[in-house]
Amino acid sequence: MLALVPMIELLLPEIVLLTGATVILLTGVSKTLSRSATLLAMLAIFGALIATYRHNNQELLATAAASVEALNPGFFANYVRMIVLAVGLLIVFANRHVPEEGERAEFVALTLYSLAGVMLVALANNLILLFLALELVSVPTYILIGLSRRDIEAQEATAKYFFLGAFAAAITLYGFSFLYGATGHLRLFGADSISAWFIDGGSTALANDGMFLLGVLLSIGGLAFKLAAAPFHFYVADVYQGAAATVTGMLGFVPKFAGMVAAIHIVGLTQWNLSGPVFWGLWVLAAATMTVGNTLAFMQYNVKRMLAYSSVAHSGYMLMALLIGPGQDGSGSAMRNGLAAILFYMAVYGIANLGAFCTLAWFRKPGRDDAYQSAELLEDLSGTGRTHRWAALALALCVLALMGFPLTGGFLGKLYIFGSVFASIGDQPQHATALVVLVAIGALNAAVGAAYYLRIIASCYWDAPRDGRVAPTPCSALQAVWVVCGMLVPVLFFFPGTLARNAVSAAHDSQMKVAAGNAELVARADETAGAVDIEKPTARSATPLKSARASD
Amino acid sequence: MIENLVYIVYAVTALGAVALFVGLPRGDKPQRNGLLFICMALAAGVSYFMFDAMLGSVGGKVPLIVLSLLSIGGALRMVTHPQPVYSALYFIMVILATTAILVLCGAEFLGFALAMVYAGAILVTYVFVLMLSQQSTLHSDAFTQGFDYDREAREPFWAVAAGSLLAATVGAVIVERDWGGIETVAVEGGDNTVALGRILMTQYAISVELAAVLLMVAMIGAIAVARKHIPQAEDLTPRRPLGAAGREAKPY
Amino acid sequence: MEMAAPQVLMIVGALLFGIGVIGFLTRRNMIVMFLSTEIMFQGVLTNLVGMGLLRGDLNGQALGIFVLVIAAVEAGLGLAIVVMLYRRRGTLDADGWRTMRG
Amino acid sequence: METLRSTAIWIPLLPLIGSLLVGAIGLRWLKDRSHWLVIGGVALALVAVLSVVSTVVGEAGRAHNVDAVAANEGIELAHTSEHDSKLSESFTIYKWMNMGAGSWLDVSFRVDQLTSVMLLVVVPIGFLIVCYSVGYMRDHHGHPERGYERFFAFLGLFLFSMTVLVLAGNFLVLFVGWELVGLSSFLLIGFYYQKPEAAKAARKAFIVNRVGDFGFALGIWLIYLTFGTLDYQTVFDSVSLAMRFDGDNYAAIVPQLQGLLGTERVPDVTAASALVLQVQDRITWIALLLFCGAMGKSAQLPLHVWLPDAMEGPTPVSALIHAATMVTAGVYLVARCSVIFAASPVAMWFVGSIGAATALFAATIALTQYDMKRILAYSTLSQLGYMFLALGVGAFDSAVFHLYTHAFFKACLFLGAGSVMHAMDGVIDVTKFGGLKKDLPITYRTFLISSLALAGVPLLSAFWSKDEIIHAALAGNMPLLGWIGLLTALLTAFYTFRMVAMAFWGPKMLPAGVEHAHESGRWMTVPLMILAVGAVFAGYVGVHFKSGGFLGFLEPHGTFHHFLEPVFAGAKVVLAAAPIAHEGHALMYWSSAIAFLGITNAWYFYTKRPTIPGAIALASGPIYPLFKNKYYVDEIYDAIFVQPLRKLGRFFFGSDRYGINSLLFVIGNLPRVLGFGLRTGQQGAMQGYALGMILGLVALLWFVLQG
Repeated sequence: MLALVPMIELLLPEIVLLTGATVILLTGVSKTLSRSATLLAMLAIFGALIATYRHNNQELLATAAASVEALNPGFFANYVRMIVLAVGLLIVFANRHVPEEGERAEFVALTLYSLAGVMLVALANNLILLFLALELVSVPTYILIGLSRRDIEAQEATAKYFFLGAFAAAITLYGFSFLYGATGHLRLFGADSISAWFIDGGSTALANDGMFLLGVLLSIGGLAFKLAAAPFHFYVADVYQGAAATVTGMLGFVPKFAGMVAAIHIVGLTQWNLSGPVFWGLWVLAAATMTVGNTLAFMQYNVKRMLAYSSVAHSGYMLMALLIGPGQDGSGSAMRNGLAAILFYMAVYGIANLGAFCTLAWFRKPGRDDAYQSAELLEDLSGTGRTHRWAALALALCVLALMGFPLTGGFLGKLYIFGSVFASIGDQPQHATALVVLVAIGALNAAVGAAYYLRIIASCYWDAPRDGRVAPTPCSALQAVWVVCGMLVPVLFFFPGTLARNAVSAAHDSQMKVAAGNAELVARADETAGAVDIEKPTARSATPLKSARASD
Repeated sequence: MIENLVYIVYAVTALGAVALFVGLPRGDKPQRNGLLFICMALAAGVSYFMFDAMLGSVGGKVPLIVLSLLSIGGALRMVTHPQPVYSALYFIMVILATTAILVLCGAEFLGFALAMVYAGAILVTYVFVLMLSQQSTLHSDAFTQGFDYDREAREPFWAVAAGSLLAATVGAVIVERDWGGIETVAVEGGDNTVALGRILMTQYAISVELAAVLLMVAMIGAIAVARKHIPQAEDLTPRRPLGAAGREAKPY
Repeated sequence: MEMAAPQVLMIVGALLFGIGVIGFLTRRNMIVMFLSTEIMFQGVLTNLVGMGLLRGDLNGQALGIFVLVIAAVEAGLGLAIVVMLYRRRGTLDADGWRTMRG
Repeated sequence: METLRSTAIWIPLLPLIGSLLVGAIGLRWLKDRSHWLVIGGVALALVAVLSVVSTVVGEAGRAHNVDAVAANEGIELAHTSEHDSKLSESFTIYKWMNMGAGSWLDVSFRVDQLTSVMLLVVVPIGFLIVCYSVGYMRDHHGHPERGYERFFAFLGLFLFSMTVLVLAGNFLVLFVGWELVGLSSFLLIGFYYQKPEAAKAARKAFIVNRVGDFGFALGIWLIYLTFGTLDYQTVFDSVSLAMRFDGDNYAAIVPQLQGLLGTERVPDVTAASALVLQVQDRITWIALLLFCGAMGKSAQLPLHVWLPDAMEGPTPVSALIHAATMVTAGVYLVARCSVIFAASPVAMWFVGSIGAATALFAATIALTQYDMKRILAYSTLSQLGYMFLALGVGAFDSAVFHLYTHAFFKACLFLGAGSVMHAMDGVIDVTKFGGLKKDLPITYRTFLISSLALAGVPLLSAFWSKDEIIHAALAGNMPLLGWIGLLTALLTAFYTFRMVAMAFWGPKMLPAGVEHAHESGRWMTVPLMILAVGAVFAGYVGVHFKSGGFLGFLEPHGTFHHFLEPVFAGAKVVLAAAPIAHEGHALMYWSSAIAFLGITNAWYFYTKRPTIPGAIALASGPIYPLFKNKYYVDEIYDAIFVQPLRKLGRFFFGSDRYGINSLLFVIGNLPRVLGFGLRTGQQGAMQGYALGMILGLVALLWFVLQG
């Protein structure tokens, strides 16, 4: 039956956020009320944060989760919620100046809907909810692009993003239908689920069952659109260029995070047993994504497009760690656990990316009819190191973080990603060569990346300032956001402890979810076999993953 | 039977691909109707044979096969018809055929919902927009001359190749899969609509709620987008030359 | 029904999906492109019902309902966007929207 | 310990805060008041240092008492470093990075006796020099120079970096501090970046240090590979355990070995021996690689070329960084890792030889230079050589003692030179002026006192420390090093007083354009006087008073050495060396005589008979130009490395211009080539993009499903 109370309990942060968004929509009826939209959004986000904090209570989760099968609560979801809400707060502030007077309520509310979507993606434990949550992420973003600017480029961006998004959604859905068809389940983890089916069918099932593989690949393909990964990356630069810069900062983070989380779910269905074809599929995807992103960014003269293609490259790096999954021991540090590396990287990337776009938005081109036309070309930035030294410093810090330079959090992110791939070389001797080649490709790409990122810094600091090129946008909220981002970037280098620890426990938690399903399955198999053994379940609950593997 | 089916699937997709390629609108060039007709007939024949082989000794299989052919044929015609309004009509044909198939297979609720949502609501809107857009033939800009775009397919070869390869790959996987021991089971719970309602309101209750949120978001979005003040016909010629955005200067 | 009917539905679904893809890629009228994505969704729907038939449960049909919902959502929003684009350019040609590239 | 921890954190933090504030608001609001923030920060840090040091002294005394009680009661303690385990513990400031299951790389500090000594050198001298800079960085009318606030921000940054280096509790933090001092040194040498020589010198220092740091980083990496940790005490304990291992004490040591060598099972004797042998092999490499870093930072022989050029920076910088503090970081490193070095005879021999060679080599060059700052720079090289010599013969405490005394008189000398330079309007060549004794009385007196100290005149600070080093070398197994030390002492006295004679004695002479010389202001003279007092009395902490004849009532190896004893106890155990007997009063007479000989000779040559040096230079044939041109090291580098590379490059460029060159062009432009290719896919049409998506997807499906 419908377990209403635990459901509300588990979904409280999302409910708070969605309620807040709806209230903000209602304030749109009056002009005076709609001025408070940002404030209300802040309240909603803080409310959701508090509700999330309550969720760190494991007992509460365990009792509630037992009765709601559709949800997948735990540290993983909480980590995603925390990061999304924290960056979301920055996004709301950064976009304060973007909407026109009459559209503010809709704009802010849609932003909140999108954030709630990401949180639901992390929570979803069946394909239906996962897909709806993914749509909840992307549908508001289509509209936000259209609302953010009035000129023809924004509309072109809307058109491209929307049509291609619908197209990719159909592909994802087709993949989901095959996942269902091949396994007979819609549930992701736990008993009677796709991952349990995978264990039940043995690890050889992946190689043999083309339909399951088809499901995984089509789903990943569709999600690659959200990730902006290799064959689905085409739209990125055009859409990023067309949207207002701060909305672009959001586009670089929110859909990508949702896609990444969903990809972790989907690839997790294979129990991270990537011995077979999925390994090669992801390998090619990661290598191609990095290379395509970096080489295309290398060619750009427009900073927005450059950062857009660089975000493709970042997806490539993260896919590299996705290939590793939780690593052999499934715990330990972000240096061994690919998932933890991804989760850490995503947070740092989100902040650095948002900061970079916010400084771009702050450097407004004067003399354009569109009030919110941000600096775009490299030459717009020339000499800003001297004329707007703090904003240029924030931009430089964020760009250095994207580059992965030491003294910025981005360095640790790259270190974790590459470290986890290195660590798994020893664990997967059959793929050692492939992984070494992948790391080499990654290193070359990082070098290419450094070349074009440095061009941004060079034009800030080495070129002479030009008259009348840029003027600061009169928005203190936007300024506050880039100040915060610029400060967070080095802070995350010096104090990565909390974030990294949470990322590790989140990754561990998502791993335990898989393992718990396995343990349940094994226990049930024992039950049916009539084997009553008291020792076995305790041993399994200690190291459920290994025992599940051993039982294959 | 099974091993031959793969090749039959390939043959059907290949024939369908040729038919599509030939049938797609080519601007002022004359359409090769003869070839199109032959391919369509062949494809229909082979698919009939294929479906027949798949269904084996099932009784009353003819309506299912005919409806399937109708829906596929309708889809083909929808894609190839040079006039959008006719495309919309063929789309209705696909919807109705699919509805009939679904009802035939026991998914009554889904079938009727499909007919209502698509044929009843969405399509009316489409046609409305189409009519709206076709009334004014005055607009014309640097990119398009009138409505040529309906009569000229884009990249027909590569598109047909990609689409048919995708369909062939998927079809091959479907046909080749060893369904080992899983039997077709009649859906339990008696009445389809009641059973579906129950599962939606219990197991997928959160999803239903979320769908409601999603519909509201779409509605709000549609209103906001439609309300947005946009300078009309502000500049029909682009502000910058084509491709300028990425190439205004050398990257170095 | 016996075992083979699901396969028919899946094949029909695959063909519909492929045709939808081709339509999306070739037709330059944005409305027709949209109809093509709807055809793709039809393919998914048919596929799902076939799978559900095979599995003998209603999960497939449940997902199908939500496919319909998503289709409706995207249709509603898409039409609004198409109207907006049409107001700007006076044409439904998708190829008209290609000022940004490179 | 908790108070120690909470106080120690503020020592680097306060100068950093001052520096950051100056950097943030200096240019706009503080302007010529910028120094106050940094002075305030450093002064507070000084208070913190004093508090920390007094805690350490108390703690050490307590440990000593415990030791004494234990000795009285006949309890045997395993080895000395365990007595004060509290002081040798590192405390974690925060966990920095997760390095594998359950292990973290921490940012940790360690405050022990050695750290206290280094802090007592760095922070007080830093404070005095910051004060001095307030006067120095202005013209005669009191207007600050361009970049005034930048200078103080950099000084604060340097003090932050140096204290981090000194306080580090593991090799990672040490390395961070190491790189940070390199960075701030680079910024400060290049402070006058408009001057091409300054920019070039900054680059040179940076690049030469990179060479050393590369070895250093490799050494740290090797430490991590070998011991699985970077924490000082764990590494040192492991080394001393590994060195004490033999078949007999296997049973006693094996439980400890287990944890150290990361073996899961208890190894048998042969396996354990093999492991230990492997570790012992690696220790030599670790020591040599670490010494690479020390050679770069402390400008030892092959890597010394950057230090004389670094004198292009402002004089306070030369005094603080390139004489008193940063260049001694190498000495500190070797002293800190004394256990590792003591475990490797090869490394010890190498350190001692390099030190002795540098001492002699630099002193001979100093004989012939005319630029006061350069003479002092070579003198610094030479004194650093002494310190390494001491380290090499195992007299770690003497090396640190010399480091400590040297800081005072060398800083005073540099600041005196700066004062002269300030008065002479930037001219520093001693041939251009002379007889400044009357005009610059305070500068002259302080300079003279420090020169006497440097020359090794009895009862002044360097006398004690230098004498100890020579004594230890003569008593050790490499007596040759001791003789080199004695010879260098003679040269030191000579070149020091050559400089004094030329600058201050004799007839008065001023460079063109300078009307008359002004004594510097209070900001500059007060630090000079304080440092001069230090130059006289600093040595007495290392002296043991007792009754006896002339010089007999004073004996080296005093409080200072007892204080440091626990730090080097581990090394002494590993070296198995008997404590060096300090009974050689005869040596004291000898070295006093040598100092006076050098000083009187210089006085005679350069004030009484100024023609003699020229005659000697002429008579010496090729030797004088050899010294004068710094043994042609720069030229040799140029000839050996730069020119052949250039020629080789020209050769390749000439012959393979169209082969290799175009290949390189293609490789270098690969991203661009690839980019042009991929960019053709970005045609802007959404259906084109969709086509690309589907083609990519189909290719992926085929690749995975068929492959």
